[in-house]
Amino acid sequence: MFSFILRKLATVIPTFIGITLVAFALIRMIPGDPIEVMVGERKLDPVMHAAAMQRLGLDQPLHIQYFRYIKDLAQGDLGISLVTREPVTKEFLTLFPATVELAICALLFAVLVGLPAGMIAGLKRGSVFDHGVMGVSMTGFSMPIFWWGLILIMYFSVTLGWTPVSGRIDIEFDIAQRTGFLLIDSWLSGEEGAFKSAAMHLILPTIVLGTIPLAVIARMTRSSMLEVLREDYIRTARAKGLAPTRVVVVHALRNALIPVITVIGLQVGSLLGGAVLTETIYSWPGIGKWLVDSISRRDYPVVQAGILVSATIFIVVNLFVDILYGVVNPRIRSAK
Amino acid sequence: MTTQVQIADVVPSYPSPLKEFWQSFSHNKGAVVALFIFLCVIFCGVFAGWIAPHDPVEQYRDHMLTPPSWAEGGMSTFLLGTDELGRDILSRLIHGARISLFIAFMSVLMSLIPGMVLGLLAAFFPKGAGTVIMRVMDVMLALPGILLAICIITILGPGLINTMIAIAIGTLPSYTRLTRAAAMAEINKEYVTASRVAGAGALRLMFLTVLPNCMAPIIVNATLGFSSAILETAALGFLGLGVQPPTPEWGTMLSAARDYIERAPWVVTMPGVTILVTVLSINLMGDGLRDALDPKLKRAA
Amino acid sequence: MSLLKIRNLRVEFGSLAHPFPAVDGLDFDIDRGELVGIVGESGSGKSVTMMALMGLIDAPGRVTADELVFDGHDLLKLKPAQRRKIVGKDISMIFQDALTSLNPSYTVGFQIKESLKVHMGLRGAALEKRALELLELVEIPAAKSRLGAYPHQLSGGMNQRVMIAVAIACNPKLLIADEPTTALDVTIQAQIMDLLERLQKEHNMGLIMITHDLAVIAEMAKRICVMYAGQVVEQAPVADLFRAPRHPYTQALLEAIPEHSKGARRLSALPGIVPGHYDRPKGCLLSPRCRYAQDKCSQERPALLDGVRCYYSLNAEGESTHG
Amino acid sequence: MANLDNLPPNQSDLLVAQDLTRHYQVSRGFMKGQATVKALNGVSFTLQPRKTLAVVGESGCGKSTLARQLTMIEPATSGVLSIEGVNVAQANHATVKAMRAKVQMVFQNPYASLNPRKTIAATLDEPLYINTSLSSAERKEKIDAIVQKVGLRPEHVRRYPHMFSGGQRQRIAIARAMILNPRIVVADEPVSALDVSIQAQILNLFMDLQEEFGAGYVFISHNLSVVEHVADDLMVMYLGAAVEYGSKNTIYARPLHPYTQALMSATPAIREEDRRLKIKITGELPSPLNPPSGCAFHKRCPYAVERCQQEVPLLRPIDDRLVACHRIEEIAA
Repeated sequence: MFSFILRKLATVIPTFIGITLVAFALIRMIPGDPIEVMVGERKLDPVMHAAAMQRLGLDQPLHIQYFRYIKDLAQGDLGISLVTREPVTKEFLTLFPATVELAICALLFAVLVGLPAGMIAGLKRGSVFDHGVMGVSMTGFSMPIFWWGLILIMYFSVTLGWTPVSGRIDIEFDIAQRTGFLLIDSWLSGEEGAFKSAAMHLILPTIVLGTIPLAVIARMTRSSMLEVLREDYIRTARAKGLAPTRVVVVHALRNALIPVITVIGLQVGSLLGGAVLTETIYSWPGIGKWLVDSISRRDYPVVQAGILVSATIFIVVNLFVDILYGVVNPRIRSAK
Repeated sequence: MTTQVQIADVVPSYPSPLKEFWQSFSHNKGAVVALFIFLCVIFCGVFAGWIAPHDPVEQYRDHMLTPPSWAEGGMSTFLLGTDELGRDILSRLIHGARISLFIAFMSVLMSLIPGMVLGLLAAFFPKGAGTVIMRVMDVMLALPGILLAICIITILGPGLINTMIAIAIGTLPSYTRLTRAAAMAEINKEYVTASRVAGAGALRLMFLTVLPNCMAPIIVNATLGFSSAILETAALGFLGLGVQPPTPEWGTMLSAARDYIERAPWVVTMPGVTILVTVLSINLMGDGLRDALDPKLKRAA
Repeated sequence: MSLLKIRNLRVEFGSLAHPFPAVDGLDFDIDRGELVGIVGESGSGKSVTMMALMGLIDAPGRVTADELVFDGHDLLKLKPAQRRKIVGKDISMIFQDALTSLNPSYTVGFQIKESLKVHMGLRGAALEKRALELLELVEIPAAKSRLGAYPHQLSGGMNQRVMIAVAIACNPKLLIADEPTTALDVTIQAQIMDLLERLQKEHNMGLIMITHDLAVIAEMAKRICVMYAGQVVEQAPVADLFRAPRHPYTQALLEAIPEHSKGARRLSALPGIVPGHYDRPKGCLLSPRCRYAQDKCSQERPALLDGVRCYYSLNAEGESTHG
Repeated sequence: MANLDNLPPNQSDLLVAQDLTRHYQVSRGFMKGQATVKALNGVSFTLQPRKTLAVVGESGCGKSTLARQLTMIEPATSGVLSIEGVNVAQANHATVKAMRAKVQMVFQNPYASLNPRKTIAATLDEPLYINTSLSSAERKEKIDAIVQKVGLRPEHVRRYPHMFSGGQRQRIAIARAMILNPRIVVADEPVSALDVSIQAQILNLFMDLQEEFGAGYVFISHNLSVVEHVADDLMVMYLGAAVEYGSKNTIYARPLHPYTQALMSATPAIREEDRRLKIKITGELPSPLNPPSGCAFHKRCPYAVERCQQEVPLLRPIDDRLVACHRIEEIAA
């Protein structure tokens, strides 16, 4: 098992190096040099330009610049925002929990609904329930989620007035940041109504962000279930005289979940992408919105950091999923 | 030689592959309906100039935010109402179809072909080129679709062509991986060895022997890629990074409509429903295609 | 009274309007402690028959029979839960491909113990002891350490031994072996055959050996049952059948084996192929391929009379009795 | 009759293999380095026109690797493989290309060996298109001719493989192998996936075509009764090396190597008189990744002594054949 984990870690290293290269190259590939980009429309004196280049180390050969970039990264330095003049890392740390909170809720929603729905649909193939689940998940899968978000706002917030339109919590609450997760912080704060407000703010974004992963997980679980039920070892289990529930729960489910786990891992990518849209619609102060805002402000160090961080999260989560995959699947673990 | 005649006689007749395909495909009723809808969308896109009742960018300043014709205050000239600048929504949607379909088609083509070639190379030369290609794909895959598109648009700037490129690059890894996986599954089959014994060279093996047998999953993936390209185009338009106004693009239309969500819900509803219906019909078609093309599922049926 | 009695078993697939009978009016008996071989080429319905007996045919497949009596119980009349008390305990089955027939996610030990827990109610040390005993019974070396192994860590022969251990865990009265050695190498096949024969004798089990290899049956079984296109075409003691086959199909099958044509350049071949879904003949199912076929054969289907399903069954000299 | 004193090669020999060896490098897992699998470990034999050499053995014996060598899909690690006097063991691309048409192959699984997306005509056309300069009309003529020879009708060539039964597909596969009129046909378990009655049809076809075209066959099989029917010479292999090699009649009359004996006694027979003395061999086939020391068979051999664990036995002549066994004199006596 230990060597299995080591092996997996080793495969991730080149990918990570590739990601740093992309992030590093990003700023340098934008037409014009970074200094021009920073000062924007204003004219710049060539002497000041050269000084600025030197100050930022941009006059060095590319590989030196890259190693410097990696060295800074290793120390947790993601650069300075052009707009706020604050370290990007600091800003990132205040925004990151908001995105994680939303993503976790959305993933939980997707898994808790999608997995059982897909499983039952697979077991009751051809039934009304099966057709219902497949129809709904196909629609969910085809949903433009930015529009879905607007529709939900239109109905639940504007027409019914049940849920707030945007933000993480009503402004009347001033919650001290402890964990960064507002659900927990508001709970800890003891302020009356704070937790409820935070929860209400979460509902719509969770649904919107969770829709596509839910659809994908439901479809995948169903087809995986169908495939496993055709396997020879299911025939063996039935030939042993086991009860149908035992055949499904003990023999089919475990094997059916193996490919679903991979799909859940890959959905983290779609969550990160979806967060950009969801956070924009609901003015959710997370890294997705931060990224989009920074692009329109041409705050390139922030974009660079955002991309690096998103990719890293994706890689780490999928590394974790790979290892989990080995835990549930004995064949993978010992494979060469 | 009596055996010869008898053996020949027991070969049953079969329908042509095309007919067989249509039989399987039309078995899936949803897919047939979806195909019809999709053909309508294509028709609208191709003949937008003739069908659309108005010019998509002309602003009828006297009729800003007119509701759809069936609602109170609606006008029959503006069937689906007008937007905040008084432009006819229906005409914009029809012209938008052309843009969405064009971008989606081009981006699929631009990622499908290189993706197939790279995937085949990776499968046939797993030691050298294959490792490099797959590592690069891993890096690209680590940036989820829309983020990679954002990353590319940051470099290239927004616009129609750049949207196409961004989406194409974003979906390239999926074609590469898929082709590689399919080719790897085929490559050790006896018929490929048979071709090698017959003297087939690497190019012939790759494109004439192996590739046709990998097409089923690739075609299915391409239809899915087509629908997700439409979604992504719209998403980029919505974020203001895609096709720029006043070009009538579905996502851009939604982006502008956000502010009128309370006063004029139709401005939000119409483009969204159009996107949903188009994407849904393509995805349903993809399901039908998979049922018809994937022999594994055929056997199970 | 026989251990298993099947009368007029029919298994249909396909739509109700165009059913395809995979098994078509099959009669079969086996006694306690008897070893019967069933031979037939692919598509002859031999596996489907046994799947029907085990209750493993799912909708849209349909199973009907006048009688399907095992050990005094009419299986088709039992409730599923009652039937499961018999299946896996008193009747058990092993399959061709042992590796895919074992669950890849569980250890060998788990899969053996499962039957013991469900059917025998064994727990704790007794369970552990019996599982180990079973692995030793099927001659798996280093049995103790193998309990914790996964199927993919074992060879094909070892997996088949594990399958056998699972099947005999509850001392079944009837064991069905469906091509148990087809996927194995010759030397391993011989070992597995010996093992099955020994276990059958020691436990006085009924054993139904399904195979397409006539030679395997010739060496093991006392009685043999030849199937063609879903029907039993001939049934006889092994010695009689190989000495003087009475059905033209059996004769053709025996002649097609290279051993029969020793020294000859050409083999005697049965032309054509087994009828499929759409080309089932109206009369005798063999009639299009049969060298003795008469007009009557293509009009009406013969019944199984005195162990042979043929209007003009062959005499001791291997000649047809028509005309 | 097998050419026992292999050196120098006889002029009439179609195919001569001398010490043919193929090793593979296999990764043993993370940070464990590579292992060498000796899939084919010094095999020598000859084949004459119109003769059939049967290669017999169980999984892991190197049969399939041998087929890949003979058909020039892979170069040999070392040794000589000469086809009509041309050594192709490590031949360059041009030589291989020139020799391609002389060796063709029939595969085990007729369901996998035909390209499902190609019509029969396209499948049969490929070898002609690549290896000859015939016009398309001439090629078509050839295709029609061969299709009739293998017992199918010319109009069948427009169909796809899934429209045929297993036996018919194997006929098509044989047609593809024969269409270039090869000097050598390698058949890798060509009937093991077929039913007995179909197997007889296909074996007859093989024999008929050999009579007509005069090709030499290398017939790889694990089924000893099929081999007895088709073979002239016989080579029994175990873990990448020959253990017994000679004419079929000699070996079937009196198998000498303990493994050959074990194989023959493990093969079930219908007739009482064909059932040989049962030699029980225990244990499993060894993994090629981790072969036993000395004689590869010693762990399962009832005659094994200490010497067998240490020394690899060489093939040496005894009783009109070659056998690789230290104790063969005692066993033969």
